[in-house]
Amino acid sequence: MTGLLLKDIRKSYGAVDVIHGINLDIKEGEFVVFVGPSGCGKSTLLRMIAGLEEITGGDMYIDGERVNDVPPSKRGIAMVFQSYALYPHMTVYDNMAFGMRIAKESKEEIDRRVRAAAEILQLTKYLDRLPKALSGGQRQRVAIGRAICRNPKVFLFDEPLSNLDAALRVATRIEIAKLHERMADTTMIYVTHDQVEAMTLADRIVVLSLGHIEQVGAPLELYERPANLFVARFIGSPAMNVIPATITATGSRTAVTLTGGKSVSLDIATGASENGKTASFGVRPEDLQVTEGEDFLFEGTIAIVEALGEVTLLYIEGLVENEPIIAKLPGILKVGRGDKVRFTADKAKLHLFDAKGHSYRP
Amino acid sequence: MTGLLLKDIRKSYGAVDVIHGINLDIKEGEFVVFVGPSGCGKSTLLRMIAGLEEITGGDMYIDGERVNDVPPSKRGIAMVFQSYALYPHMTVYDNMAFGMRIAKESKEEIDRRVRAAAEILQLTKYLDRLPKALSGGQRQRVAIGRAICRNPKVFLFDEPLSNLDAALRVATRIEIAKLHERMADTTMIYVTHDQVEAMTLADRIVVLSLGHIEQVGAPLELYERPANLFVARFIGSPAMNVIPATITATGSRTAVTLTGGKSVSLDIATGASENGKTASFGVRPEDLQVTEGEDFLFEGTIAIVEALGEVTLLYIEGLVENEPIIAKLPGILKVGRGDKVRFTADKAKLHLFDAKGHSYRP
Amino acid sequence: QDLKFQPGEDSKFNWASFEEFKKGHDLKGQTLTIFGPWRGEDEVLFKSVYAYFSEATGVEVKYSSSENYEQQIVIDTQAGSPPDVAILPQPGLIADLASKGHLTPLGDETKQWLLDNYSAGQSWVDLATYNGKDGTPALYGFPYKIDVKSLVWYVPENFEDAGYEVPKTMEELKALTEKIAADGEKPWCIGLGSGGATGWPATDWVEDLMLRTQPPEVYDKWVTNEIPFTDQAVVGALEEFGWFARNDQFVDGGAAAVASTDFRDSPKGLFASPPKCYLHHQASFIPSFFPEGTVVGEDADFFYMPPYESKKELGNPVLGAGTLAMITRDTPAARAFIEFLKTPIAHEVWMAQTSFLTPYKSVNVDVYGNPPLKKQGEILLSATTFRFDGSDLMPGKIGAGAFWTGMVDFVGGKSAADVAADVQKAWDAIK
Amino acid sequence: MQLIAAIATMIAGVLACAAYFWATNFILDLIFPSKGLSGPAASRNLRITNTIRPWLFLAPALFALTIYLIYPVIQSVWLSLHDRAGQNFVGLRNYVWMVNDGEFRQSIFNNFLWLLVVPALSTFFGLIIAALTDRIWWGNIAKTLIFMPMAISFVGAAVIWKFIYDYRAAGSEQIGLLNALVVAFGGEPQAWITLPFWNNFFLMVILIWIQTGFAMVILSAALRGIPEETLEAAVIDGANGWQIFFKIMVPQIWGTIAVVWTTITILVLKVFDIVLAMTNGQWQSQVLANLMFDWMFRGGGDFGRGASIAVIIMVLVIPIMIWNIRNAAKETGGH
Amino acid sequence: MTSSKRSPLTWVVHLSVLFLVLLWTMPTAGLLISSLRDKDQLAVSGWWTALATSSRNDVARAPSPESQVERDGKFVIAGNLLQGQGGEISAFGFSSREPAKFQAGETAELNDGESLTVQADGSYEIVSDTRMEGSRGQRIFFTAATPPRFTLENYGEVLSAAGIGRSFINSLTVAVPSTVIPILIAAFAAYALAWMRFPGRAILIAVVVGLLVVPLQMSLIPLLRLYNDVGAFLGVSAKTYMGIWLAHTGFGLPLAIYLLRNYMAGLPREIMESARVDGASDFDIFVKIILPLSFPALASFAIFQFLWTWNDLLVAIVFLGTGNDQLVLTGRLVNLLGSRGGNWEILTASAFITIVVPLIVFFALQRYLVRGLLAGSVKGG
Ligand SMILES: Nc1ncnc2c1ncn2[C@@H]1O[C@H](COP(=O)(O)OP(=O)(O)OP(=O)(O)O)[C@@H](O)[C@H]1O
Ligand SMILES: Nc1ncnc2c1ncn2[C@@H]1O[C@H](COP(=O)(O)OP(=O)(O)OP(=O)(O)O)[C@@H](O)[C@H]1O
Ligand SMILES: [Mg+2]
Ligand SMILES: [Mg+2]
Repeated sequence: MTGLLLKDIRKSYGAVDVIHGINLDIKEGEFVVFVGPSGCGKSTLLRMIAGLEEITGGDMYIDGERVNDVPPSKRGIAMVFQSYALYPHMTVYDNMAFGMRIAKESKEEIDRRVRAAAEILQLTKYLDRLPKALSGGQRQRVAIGRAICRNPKVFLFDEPLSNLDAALRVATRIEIAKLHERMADTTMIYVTHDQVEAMTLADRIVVLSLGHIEQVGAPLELYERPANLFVARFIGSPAMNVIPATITATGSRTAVTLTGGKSVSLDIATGASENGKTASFGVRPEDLQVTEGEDFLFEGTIAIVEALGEVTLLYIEGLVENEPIIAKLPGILKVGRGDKVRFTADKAKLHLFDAKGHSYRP
Repeated sequence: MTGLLLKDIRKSYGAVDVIHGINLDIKEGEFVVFVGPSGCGKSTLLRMIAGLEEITGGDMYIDGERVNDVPPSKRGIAMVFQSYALYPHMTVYDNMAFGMRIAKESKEEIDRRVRAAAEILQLTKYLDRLPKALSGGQRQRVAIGRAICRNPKVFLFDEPLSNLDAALRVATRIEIAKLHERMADTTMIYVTHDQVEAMTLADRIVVLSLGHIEQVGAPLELYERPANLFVARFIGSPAMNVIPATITATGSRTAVTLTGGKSVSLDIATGASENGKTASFGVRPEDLQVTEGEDFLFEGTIAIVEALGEVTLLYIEGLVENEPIIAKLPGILKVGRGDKVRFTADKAKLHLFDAKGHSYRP
Repeated sequence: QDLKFQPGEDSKFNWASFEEFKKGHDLKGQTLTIFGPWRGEDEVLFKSVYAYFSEATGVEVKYSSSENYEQQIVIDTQAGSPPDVAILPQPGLIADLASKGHLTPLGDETKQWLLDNYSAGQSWVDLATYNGKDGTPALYGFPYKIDVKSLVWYVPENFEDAGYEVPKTMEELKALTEKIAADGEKPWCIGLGSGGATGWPATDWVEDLMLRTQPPEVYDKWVTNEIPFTDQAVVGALEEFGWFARNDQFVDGGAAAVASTDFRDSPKGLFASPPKCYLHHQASFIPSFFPEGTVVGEDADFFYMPPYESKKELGNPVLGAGTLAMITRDTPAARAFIEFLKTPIAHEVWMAQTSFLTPYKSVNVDVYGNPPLKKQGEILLSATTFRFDGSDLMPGKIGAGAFWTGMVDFVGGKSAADVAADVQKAWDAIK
Repeated sequence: MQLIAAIATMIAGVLACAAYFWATNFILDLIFPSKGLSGPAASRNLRITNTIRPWLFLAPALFALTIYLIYPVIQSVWLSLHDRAGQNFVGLRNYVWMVNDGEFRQSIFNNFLWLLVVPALSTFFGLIIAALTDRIWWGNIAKTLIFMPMAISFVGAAVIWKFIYDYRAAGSEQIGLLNALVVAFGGEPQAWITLPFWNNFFLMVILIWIQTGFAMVILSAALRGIPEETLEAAVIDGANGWQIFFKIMVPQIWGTIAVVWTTITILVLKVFDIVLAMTNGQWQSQVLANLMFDWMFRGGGDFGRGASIAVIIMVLVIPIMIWNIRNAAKETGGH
Repeated sequence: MTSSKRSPLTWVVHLSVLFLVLLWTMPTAGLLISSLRDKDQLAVSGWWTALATSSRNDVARAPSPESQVERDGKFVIAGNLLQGQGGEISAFGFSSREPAKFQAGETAELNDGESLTVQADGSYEIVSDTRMEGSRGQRIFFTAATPPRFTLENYGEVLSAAGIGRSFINSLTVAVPSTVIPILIAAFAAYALAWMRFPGRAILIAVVVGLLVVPLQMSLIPLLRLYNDVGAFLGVSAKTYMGIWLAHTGFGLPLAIYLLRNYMAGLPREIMESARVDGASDFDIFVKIILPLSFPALASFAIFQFLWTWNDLLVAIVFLGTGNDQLVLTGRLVNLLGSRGGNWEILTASAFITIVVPLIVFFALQRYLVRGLLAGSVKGG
């Protein structure tokens, strides 16, 4: 039972309120990922869970015990710091072994665990180096290794992979997933900016914005049924295309007219009172398909083509003010700047939000 | 004329050789991205270009002038440090204004440029804060802002976006692209781990490994025609699937037999001498398609399904030892663990590498 | 400048000498820098004296002093920026300055003046005569302001209460000591503590006892090491001192306390209730360390450290100390100042206040500011032998070093012979 | 009036100093401009300025050091080869004398005692206090109180310790705190500073008492420079206060500890005020610096012998210098 | 670290600090209390006894017989032994041999037919049937329990000394530039030694360390001689403020350079590099980056240097002189002690008067010894 319970947690630095009352229940063994725009308070929240930051208001429970005043070392946590926080005077080996030495593990056990972690993180060559002789990514790996070496009840990761290259990132991500699997009752809390990490690792994702929770849910839930415009746009990259619209018909299906005049009907039920209201119509770039037919959602001129190899991004300007509509199409496309294209999308994958940004989808 | 020329550049820290002779010609106004595994020497190379690290061997020319002994301030560069390197005692504003104040710009000009940069980077609210009161992402943005504010001939960016959230990352990336467009004769050198950044921003990508260059080329070139296995696997995420194979027929088309027995014919010409040699057959996860038919590349049992929303990753184990074959399929798939699936791929998108890892593709 | 006593007003003063001096010297506009040992109250007193010099000559006097005046004068002379006149209490130091050529001889006229006008004049001339840089002896110092050291302090009323009498001979003093001890009291307060100078009060004891057990010639040879420190004469004097100081019954706090008790604190035992001791040997300056409000002559008094009945031939020797003025930079004002010191008024002005004794025969002893001072003055004038503090005459390393240390060792239990040998060894080392 | 003059001179003095640095830099850049110029000319000028500039920065310091310290050192060496008045050359006779002098040997022995004890304890206490006071709200007050001895002049300190070590005979009232305590616990009072050998330690206590404030201030500044995240990481690693202190904080400020240690060691070599005021080297408590002072100034002074002792004091510092060269070299390797 | 506040060991920390503080302040407390005590008591009782009601044996002298009054046919001298200082008398006597022969309230028969009565409150009466004679008053020994008594007289005496204000200003005039100038010079040198590359750097550092050991006393004579020569050459006095500033600068430099260099070498390299890339010259980096970031070290050194120059007497006397116009505060106070030294009541009080300014400086600069000056600048180890 190493669940976490956050009850109306608040934090302010002097007059600056950073966390505005977070309620969250994290079950034992759960893998929770915090995402949110830079500066929304993810690190702060994590540091409060770790006990490094005083809790200005609210209560935090770990294992059913109120821990507001429990020192970090008594909370049974391990943490990877966003700024690494390596011990500059210790070698990589000692950095990783420190926690275990403190815990008076046997020499062999320490050595075994350090070497195992180093192996996973490809640090074996660097075990004798001091942090200052490491590259950014290597430092970050040492920080991860340090956390892995301990056997905590709760793991806290603050952007642990941000400085790693793609291959290593995938490898490390998988290691973390495995770690989680092996230690089924270890709770993990993970801050990341990487969608893939969030989607693949999380049991649940917590979307934060400006110090409060926007939505909590399983990864696909957030992707498929974002509770509001913020989440819709935050999850997925490039962000969901949003087009202002007016509701023209309500009922078990809803019809809207997009700016530009095109009318679309969605598989979403709305009340009659919504009729005539302005709304936001959303469709993800990857849900768009090019069509030649007449049943298109919108039509536009390609402003930019970005070929990434695996996919191609098309930027269509002029439809929504100041913001291009982006389409993400698989493969390498043979279209050019200035081409006029029509887009359509699977009806089930269309989104509609009310004027306040709340999703109409139940 | 602010091109860079690197001639057999070397660097060692004491006995440790870190850069083993880099030759590179960067033209004025070019946008070059360095990618490579963590610790391969990207930062070191960048720091040598900046003049912060002594050059152990070789010559470096900026603008045709040998700059080995020219101090950083005289090289006309701006740099974003991987570790930010903010001035801890100055506010965000002063951090950004520092370089211009040194250059004795007028107060109004400084203010204009700082505010413009802050606007772009969404830092306006934080201009009066000290770095210690900023989040990781905010600090990183300040570091970027500082470089943007100056008007250098060469921009050096060391993983400038690693701590930013997806939305901001896209936005900032676009800003950097715009910046590059606006300042057509400013050379930019950019280190990143993010494939998307590399692909979208670069005129040319330099792939580094263990202190030497693996391949230099335009983004799509690297993606479509990797010179060797290293580049093939490094570019693209998840990495290209590689299956050991034996060449069974040569000529204008080549046939190979994959481990597992399946024979495949590729659109690649090989000499007769290659016949019977072992090779590596490669196919990118995103190039794989599920098929019901008989013309499949391989067949396997799904070990893991990772649904990212936009795409689904299927992990097939047992085909290659110790490494799953990964398929990246668009959308959310209705397949489960244990299902047997067959994969095929566009013939043009298959790769073949010799025993040393060099591509057979010309 | 304010003159303490208006010229011509009090007829006890020798105003004529002042007027005469005034006539002979007009040095208006000149300045005179004097460096001396006096600070605090003493500085005020000295100012009151040189005010008359300024008044008479128009010279502006700049007096300064310093805590580390010994060091200061060495530095200043050595570096070439000495004062015009230096006044110092250490003949050894003056000898050294003279030998390095930093002093100007005062001339035969002054020498003659001293012989003529000072009681025990030859003693003073000898004291102030040193070898110059070229090795020829000359008079370099002018003795001015004397302290008498051969004094024993006591509280008359305590004597009355206990029925003790002031002893007239050393034998009586010893008997009194034994009597007090027999009464279950402690006769003496002795404290040698003085921070870095710890030990010096004991040297006064030894010198006083030397003068009372040996002829002055032996004393003179002793201070120049013509007879070695290990001579029986010296060892004998040490042992005499040991008789007083090394007997737990004779000293307050026992022998062990002697070395560590500060000399400034030790007389306070006389005034304790009940008294911690009845006798204290110390120079004439000591009343400044008596409890506040103590009136000398009333609450406390002194008697002359008596001579041995058995050595009547030695007369009444007096041990003293004093300061000598010397010219460190030869200017008319400096010369004039030495001349000024020859006038009775230069002595009388200070005499009329406190803590000033002079061997100048032609001053009016009635001027002395209080009866005790007068009494001391009389002791000085009636001295058959006057000898300057021997430790001050010895080389600094001995008189302000080995001798002190030796005395500390001595009261700590080391034998007199060993102590004497130690000091002699140190002396040999600097020859 | 003097106040205004004083302030004016003060400002002028300080400004002149600042002006020097500004002006020399300006002039250097004027003579060898690199802005505006391009190509080899600029980089040649740069090389020149880069070789000159360190010396510009160092010049005033080197100047002052030469005049105020190096020149006297040379003088001392010269004097140490001359007689008491510094007039006649005597060769190494002063050194020969010194080696044969019992007091000198005593001083050397005592000095080593001091060197072993004082720097270690001062640094230790300074470190402990700096670390502990950082954790409590009244830390600044505590620091000020512990710093106070540094601010007290030596004369004051001597009086203070007189009131600690004072000895009165057994049976009478002790006015020295130490003896009062000893007596209160049923012991025999002792004349502490007259106990040979042990008195060294009683004198050392005084210097430790004073120098702890020094160590504390310097180490406190260093402790506060430690990146706080490393401490947080250690907290999370489960380290307790002691472990954080000894395994995380101390190693990170090791350089500063070495500096403090060195400084106090050197100070111990120079210590004399305390000895002078308390015992003047009697009761076998002599130390080199006091011995030197003694010979230099007492009774007119023997400059030859005084200087030769000074030379010995300076020679004793050579191992520390070598050690520092090593350290500096190591550091440069890291840069 | 906020977390440590809650640590259960906190009270141990509090107690240990308290213990150390007590240990360290004990001697100073003794000094402070002594400075507030009556000077005669200093030498006879421990300072800590001044804090509690103590029993003391004392002697007082009644007024001389001239002040007797005739009352009811008897001649009476009356007065109070405690003179309004409070306390209670338990015993008294009139002979040094039996100072506590009588209990308070009893009447003692003096030898010459007079009788003495002392009450517990200290009031006494000497009664005689005949007119009393003599010039001296009667000594009365008594044992009294006296409450703590303190006086500011010692401070009054010190502070009212002539020229003390002038000396105060002199001291400041000496101390302030003597603190600022070496810091400025040393900071530049330290920067060069820490962050600039040039041949001979390590040697220079070692030389600085070596110079730390040069005994001040050795330098005085050669320097003063130099000053005299320069003064004579320029036709000015050899003893000027300028001279003493430079002297203090010279003597303080090795430590300043050594401390500052050590601190500066520890600053994160990336910050300097970043500034260099921003186009800053060494001078800019020094002024705009190093100096602000070195505040803790500058402040620490400033505290010490100020302290030394403020408490210094030797250098001031040698290079500034002892005249009234130049005398610094320490010199002035020492002069108060008189030529024989040892007026402890003055010493103790003046020690506290001189301590005030350095403590203010310490307090003022202490807040620059701040934590986390470098926070947020770089990431990594
Ligand atoms: N001072 C040093 N001494 C020895 N080796 C060093 C030193 N600094 C860096 N290295 C090594 O040099 C190699 C290159 O480092 P660099 O920082 O350039 O890597 P990088 O490519 O930027 O990696 P990352 O993507 O992780 O930032 C690394 O293996 C690192 O360990
Ligand atoms: N000491 C401080 N004083 C005032 N505000 C602060 C302080 N520290 C952080 N903040 C603010 O608190 C907010 C939350 O910071 P936090 O570090 O938790 O962000 P984050 O979500 O981790 O961002 P990032 O993804 O950029 O790391 C930020 O806006 C930051 O500016
Ligand atoms: Mg963060
Ligand atoms: Mg890097």
